Amino acid sequence: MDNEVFRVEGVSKMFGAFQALNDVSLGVRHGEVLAIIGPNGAGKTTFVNIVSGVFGPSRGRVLLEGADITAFSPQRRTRLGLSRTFQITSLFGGMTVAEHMQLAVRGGDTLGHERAELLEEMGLAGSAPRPVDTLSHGDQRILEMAMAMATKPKVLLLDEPTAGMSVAETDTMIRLICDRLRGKVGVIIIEHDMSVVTQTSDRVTVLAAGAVAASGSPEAVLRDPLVKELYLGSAAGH
Amino acid sequence: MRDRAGILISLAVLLVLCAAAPIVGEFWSGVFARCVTWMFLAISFTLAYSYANIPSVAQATVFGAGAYAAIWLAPSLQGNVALMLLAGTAAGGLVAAVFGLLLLRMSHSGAAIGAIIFAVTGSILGNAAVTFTGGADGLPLPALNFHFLGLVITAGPNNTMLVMSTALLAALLIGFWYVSGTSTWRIVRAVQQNPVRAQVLGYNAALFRLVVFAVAGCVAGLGGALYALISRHVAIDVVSLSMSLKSILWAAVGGVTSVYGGPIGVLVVQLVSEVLARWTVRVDLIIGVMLVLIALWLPQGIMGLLRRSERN
Amino acid sequence: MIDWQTLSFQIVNGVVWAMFLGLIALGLNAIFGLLGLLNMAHGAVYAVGAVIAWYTVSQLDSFWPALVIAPLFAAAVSVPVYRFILRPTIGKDMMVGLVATSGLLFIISDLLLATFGGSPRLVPPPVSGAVGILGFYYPTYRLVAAAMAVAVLATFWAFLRLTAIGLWIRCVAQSPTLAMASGVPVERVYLVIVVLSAALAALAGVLIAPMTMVSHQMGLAVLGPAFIVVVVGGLGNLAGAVAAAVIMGVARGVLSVFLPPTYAEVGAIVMFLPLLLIRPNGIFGGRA
Amino acid sequence: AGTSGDPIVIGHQCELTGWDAATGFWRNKAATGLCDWLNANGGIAGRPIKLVTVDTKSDVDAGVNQLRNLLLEEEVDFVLGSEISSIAIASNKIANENKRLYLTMSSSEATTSKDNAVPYQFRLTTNSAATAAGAARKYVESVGSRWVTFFADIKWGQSERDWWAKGVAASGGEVGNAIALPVDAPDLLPFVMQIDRNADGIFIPVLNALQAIQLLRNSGYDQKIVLAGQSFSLFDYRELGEFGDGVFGIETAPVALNDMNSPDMANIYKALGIDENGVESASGKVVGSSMLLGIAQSLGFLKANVEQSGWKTKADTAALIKHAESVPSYSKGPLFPLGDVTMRAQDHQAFMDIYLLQMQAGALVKYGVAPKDITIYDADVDLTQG
Amino acid sequence: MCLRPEPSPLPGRRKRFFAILSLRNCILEALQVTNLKAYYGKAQVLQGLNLRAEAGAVTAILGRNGAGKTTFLKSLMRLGPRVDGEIAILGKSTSGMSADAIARLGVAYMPQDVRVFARLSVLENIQVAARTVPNPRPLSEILDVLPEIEPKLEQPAGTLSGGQQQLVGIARSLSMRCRLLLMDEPTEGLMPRLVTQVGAILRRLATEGVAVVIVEQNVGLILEIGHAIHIVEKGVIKWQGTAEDVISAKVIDRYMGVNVLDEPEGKAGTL
Ligand SMILES: Nc1ncnc2c1ncn2[C@@H]1O[C@H](COP(=O)(O)OP(=O)(O)OP(=O)(O)O)[C@@H](O)[C@H]1O
Ligand SMILES: Nc1ncnc2c1ncn2[C@@H]1O[C@H](COP(=O)(O)OP(=O)(O)OP(=O)(O)O)[C@@H](O)[C@H]1O
Ligand SMILES: [Mg+2]
Ligand SMILES: [Mg+2]
Repeated sequence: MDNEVFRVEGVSKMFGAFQALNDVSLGVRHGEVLAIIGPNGAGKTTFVNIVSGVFGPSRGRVLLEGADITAFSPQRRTRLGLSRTFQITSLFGGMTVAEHMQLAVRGGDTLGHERAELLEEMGLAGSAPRPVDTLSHGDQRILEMAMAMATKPKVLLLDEPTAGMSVAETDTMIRLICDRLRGKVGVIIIEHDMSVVTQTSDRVTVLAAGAVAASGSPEAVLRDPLVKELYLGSAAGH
Repeated sequence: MRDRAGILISLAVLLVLCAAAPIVGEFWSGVFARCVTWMFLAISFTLAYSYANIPSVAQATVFGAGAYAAIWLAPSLQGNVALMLLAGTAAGGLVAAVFGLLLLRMSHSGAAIGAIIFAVTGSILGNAAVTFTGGADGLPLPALNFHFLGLVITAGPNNTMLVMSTALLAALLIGFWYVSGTSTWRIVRAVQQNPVRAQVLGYNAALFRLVVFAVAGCVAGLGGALYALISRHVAIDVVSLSMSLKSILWAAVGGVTSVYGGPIGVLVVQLVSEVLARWTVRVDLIIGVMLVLIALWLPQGIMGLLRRSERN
Repeated sequence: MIDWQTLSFQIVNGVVWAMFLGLIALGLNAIFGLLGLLNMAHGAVYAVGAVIAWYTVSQLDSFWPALVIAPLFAAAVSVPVYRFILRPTIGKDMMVGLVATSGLLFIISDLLLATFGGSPRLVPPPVSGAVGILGFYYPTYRLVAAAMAVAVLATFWAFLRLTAIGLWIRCVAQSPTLAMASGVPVERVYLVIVVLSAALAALAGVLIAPMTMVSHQMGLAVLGPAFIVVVVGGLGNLAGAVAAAVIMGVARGVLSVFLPPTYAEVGAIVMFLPLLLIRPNGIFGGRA
Repeated sequence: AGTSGDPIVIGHQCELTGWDAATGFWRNKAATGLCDWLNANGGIAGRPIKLVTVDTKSDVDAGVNQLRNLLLEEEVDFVLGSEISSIAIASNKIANENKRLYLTMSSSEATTSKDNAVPYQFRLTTNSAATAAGAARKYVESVGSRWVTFFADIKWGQSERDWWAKGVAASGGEVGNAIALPVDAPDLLPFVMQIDRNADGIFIPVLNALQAIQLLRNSGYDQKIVLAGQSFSLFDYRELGEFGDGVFGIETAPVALNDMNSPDMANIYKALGIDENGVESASGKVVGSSMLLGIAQSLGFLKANVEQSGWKTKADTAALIKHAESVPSYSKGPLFPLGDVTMRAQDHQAFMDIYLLQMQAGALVKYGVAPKDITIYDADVDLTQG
Repeated sequence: MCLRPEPSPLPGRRKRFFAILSLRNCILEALQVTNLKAYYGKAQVLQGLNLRAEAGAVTAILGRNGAGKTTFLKSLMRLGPRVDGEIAILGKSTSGMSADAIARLGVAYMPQDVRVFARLSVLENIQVAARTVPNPRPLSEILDVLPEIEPKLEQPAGTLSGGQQQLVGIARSLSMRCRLLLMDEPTEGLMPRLVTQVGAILRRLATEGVAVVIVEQNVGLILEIGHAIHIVEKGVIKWQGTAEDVISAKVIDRYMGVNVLDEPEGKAGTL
């Protein structure tokens, strides 16, 4: 646990009387990819929202590089190196792809070539001058990812990055995560696509009904009968 | 994102106003001068609405704050116009900052209502507090020897004041044009579009909006101070909700998506009313029809026309 | 020393007046919530209703027919207005609708001035006398009118609850596209709401006419309070608007027992600021 | 008698639209009709009159702008000013700067007092101070000494309240409480209910007087009600119906001819198409007689002074003013139909008899007259010195 | 559960059964699109697309991101893009019809972008659609197949998790008891177990005689439930055939840019 860049401790969240998260603790080491899987409504997005500061936890702490950032505003967290993508794409309507990237690299144009490279790699280079609302769904998601990466995060939270992506784009995404993120930053990825999980992650945590239900290597977790029943369903055993 | 056509057109319009003023005579140059002060108000609304994302129905109240500040302080500033303008600007900015702190935390329509509450309160209290505001009768600008940067000038709806306020407005527009191309302005637009996303990219969305709103307040306050100097009389009507609505209409007629639309909207509405008034008392009826037609045919305002022709 | 009689009068009157404000807010609310349209002309329609009440009394010598004539007239006029003026503004920036309806406001007000004239008029209450309640006398007509307002509000509420329209209105407001995809006749919903809203505003004008002065500009002053209760009550939330109106009326009354009227008036409005902060979606909506 | 020569141009800054359109209607009617009548009867100094009317929209900004239009574009010789005090106060200074005579129609005493009085302004109609001084005494005598004021909480209402209190006190009466009516309050009942039921009379300077009276009567207030000066021009008294019975007003002219005993007024009524009961045949409306009188006397003042001072062009206006300051009084005549009018040179304020009217059995009749001498209050400026 | 489905068209006997059951169901060709072109402003997205979908069958559309799949469904509903070409739905040309009128013909559409009315409760979301048709599917029937939403019925749909919103969208489409079902990526963001479940629902609907048109990225699911499969590229149908054809012709490899089927852990592998 010594080189953990990021950790949450005992995080709970209540929505009225509904407990969305119940005493969740987990951590990510530098360079590690942690996948969080779990049934729909398990509280994964809620977790990301709490970590990124969109709303506060009812209880618990969020630590970045050992420092307590629970009370920090979202912008401060991002500046400290905690970045995220959104499950439902959330972009600046009317602005172009290029402008989005400029916004993502705060503080000027010094990273021009790097940014272009990133766009190139993600297949968005040709779309740079297009307003984002004319992009297809998949391209918008890739842009989300590119923006998050451009903020130079230490920890990156990806909320279902491949949802709605075609197989080819999913493949691009997997390669991106493996080549550009894995081993370099701490990543938490939330996914329902098991092929993405197995190909990208070092560790898998299962969240069910707001609590950690299982944790371990991808192979082990996916073989877990409880996970099979709750999550993968009957079709999983092929 | 600098709008070259926009700035050129608005500067050209201002230039034409100044050039035409000596030709068309004292009355019209007075009309122009007052229009220019309202242009500040219209621009201020556009800034608040389109860039701070606050549909502020209280911009006239801020404008009034600038106007009253200029009048109240005129004697102690001994007619120093530069300082009076500064006072108006500061008063506008201050009032807007206070409003903004509250309005920012409200939902979009909530902020509109919050602004209505400010405006209504301002006008009820302003009407009742006759000792301070002169109430409906208003306060006259004290008769002083006004001077601006060492130059002696006469307050009133005259050419000097027209040129001075036009110059200030032009400087403001050019300043805006410059800023609108900077990366900071990109952040402003981003915050306006999607504050949560901007926050997650590391920007303090609330602060950006507050600053933009306060700047919009400064613009209105400056306009108010100029208004006080040009009209030489400020009544509580200037602070009223209906004045705010007027400013919204100006901004919308000009095109609320462009800061350069405000000045044109003011000119179109005011000059049309002025000319119509010579022919008929049913000015409101015709202006009403005009507004409906503009909404139907130029939903983006007059600046939208420009953009449309640009695209073709 | 609190004067209980005055206090109870102020509360009763605040509640009664809130019913009328609620009636005005109703149509405003529906149009704002549904079409995203700040209908600046709503107050003008209300003024038209009051003016029709005056004409009805002076021509037919009876007040009651106005309750039918005015809403019918407003409804009839609103159909072409919707088709040619309001419909094209839907879905565009809020400003477009604001400009269009402000245009209508100018047109209606000026036509009223041209026909009805600038002098205010009175409509005598069709029911005279006062009823003694809680130790004070209260004008009977106000109670009758309030009862009618409540009946209309309740009918409207039932209409929204019991027919699909109520549900449709709320869903169209959120996403016209998804609503259409679900088979909701969006166009018809819009039209129904515009027509009902105009009719209700005119009806409110008729009901209020005997309690106020009928003038060509009477619509302007009601807009502010009506918008306030609409938003404080929660967009698209009928009960919320009425509740906000009651709060405003009662607060004004209660405050005026302790403060000079002008400050009571200010207090009754300013009080809503904190409410807007903690409940951005209205009294019954979610918290911040 | 015909007219010849260049017309004398008279500008009229009038409330044709906006909230004050009701009184504007009568000023416009009077100015138009009387100028026509003058033209048919020899004009002024034999010259025809050209009337240029502009609409202030009852709004300060528009009003002042339209005044500048009259002065600078239309180059009028004289101006009949606005009735709204804010417009009048802002306008008179501009007229003064442009050295054009401004005959204000505003009844706010502030227009002719310290900070606002200007040499180029005269007022040929009465003002709050004068009406209060004159009427208060009469009403205290006939109604009683305990009064309540129900006033609009705006500049005008506040100053009416103050002058009334002064006038009542001077006559040995007392104003108990004063209820402020906030601007734009839609429902007057809560404020009406605060009125002290033990008062003898209620003075109501509010713009929505019609509504106030209806509510007072409906709520069982049977006190005598006195409307602020010239309120009967704001609305048609017949609207009040039975509620109006007994309501008092303070005007500069009665409505029915038989209350006036003035063949000159009969002529004016005839010229304007108004019958002997004060009803205009064309519109069926009851005349705003105070408005009419104000315009008539202003034109009378112009006619007298232009003719007596030998005024030819705008350049002679200063001389005309000097002359006017030397004329202490104008005697009853075609344009001063109700009697002599005193002109006080210090503040250019005219004094005339004040008519106390009362609604009786559905008609507005003369109740009494406060002779002009008792309406005179102290001036706080002296324009003749400047 | 077999991985290889039977993508056979409906057996003749069942066809006749439906014809007897209801006259309205006798139109087999639920959707016929000829030379469909769609434009956003000046940009043409669909370049003359032809497609027919039959009642009782699942017609699947695959394609890379940005190929125009969503645009195609929107064009069918006449929502959004400007449309040119022939569209016949349930034997009726829809030219000049508004989206809601098309929906009331018996078409349910689940869009990709906005799936739910955020401020309406889940129950209301379902009722909205149910109240537009004369003969809606009872709530109990929907809850039978989608029990996951039952505890959330009173919650505003906007506060649901992404996957739950997806289910609400599906439930809303089901409530209309449509005859043509258009689904834009219905399994996006659903956990694997639910993907299977939704697949089963769609297949059952098809056996009930509904024409199901589904746009998907989940190739495995399509291979399992799709009767006729179309691949869209740059606004036209590039390939069409059955699931067996897909595998034998290696079309996924060719058109979708990556080989998923050979890889046991590929997208298809999760099913
Ligand atoms: N504002 C809210 N009010 C009430 N309940 C909420 C709110 N937000 C989320 N929930 C509930 O909390 C639970 C967790 O939601 P969350 O979005 O975190 O799920 P998730 O694990 O991301 O699911 P998915 O995989 O479907 O995206 C859900 O049951 C949801 O209904
Ligand atoms: N509103 C719009 N204006 C302009 N172009 C658009 C618009 N919407 C979509 N497009 C463009 O049309 C093309 C097709 O988009 P569409 O959304 O139909 O793709 P898709 O096949 O559904 O992709 P995905 O799998 O990502 O959902 C894309 O190139 C997209 O950029
Ligand atoms: Mg989620
Ligand atoms: Mg799509």
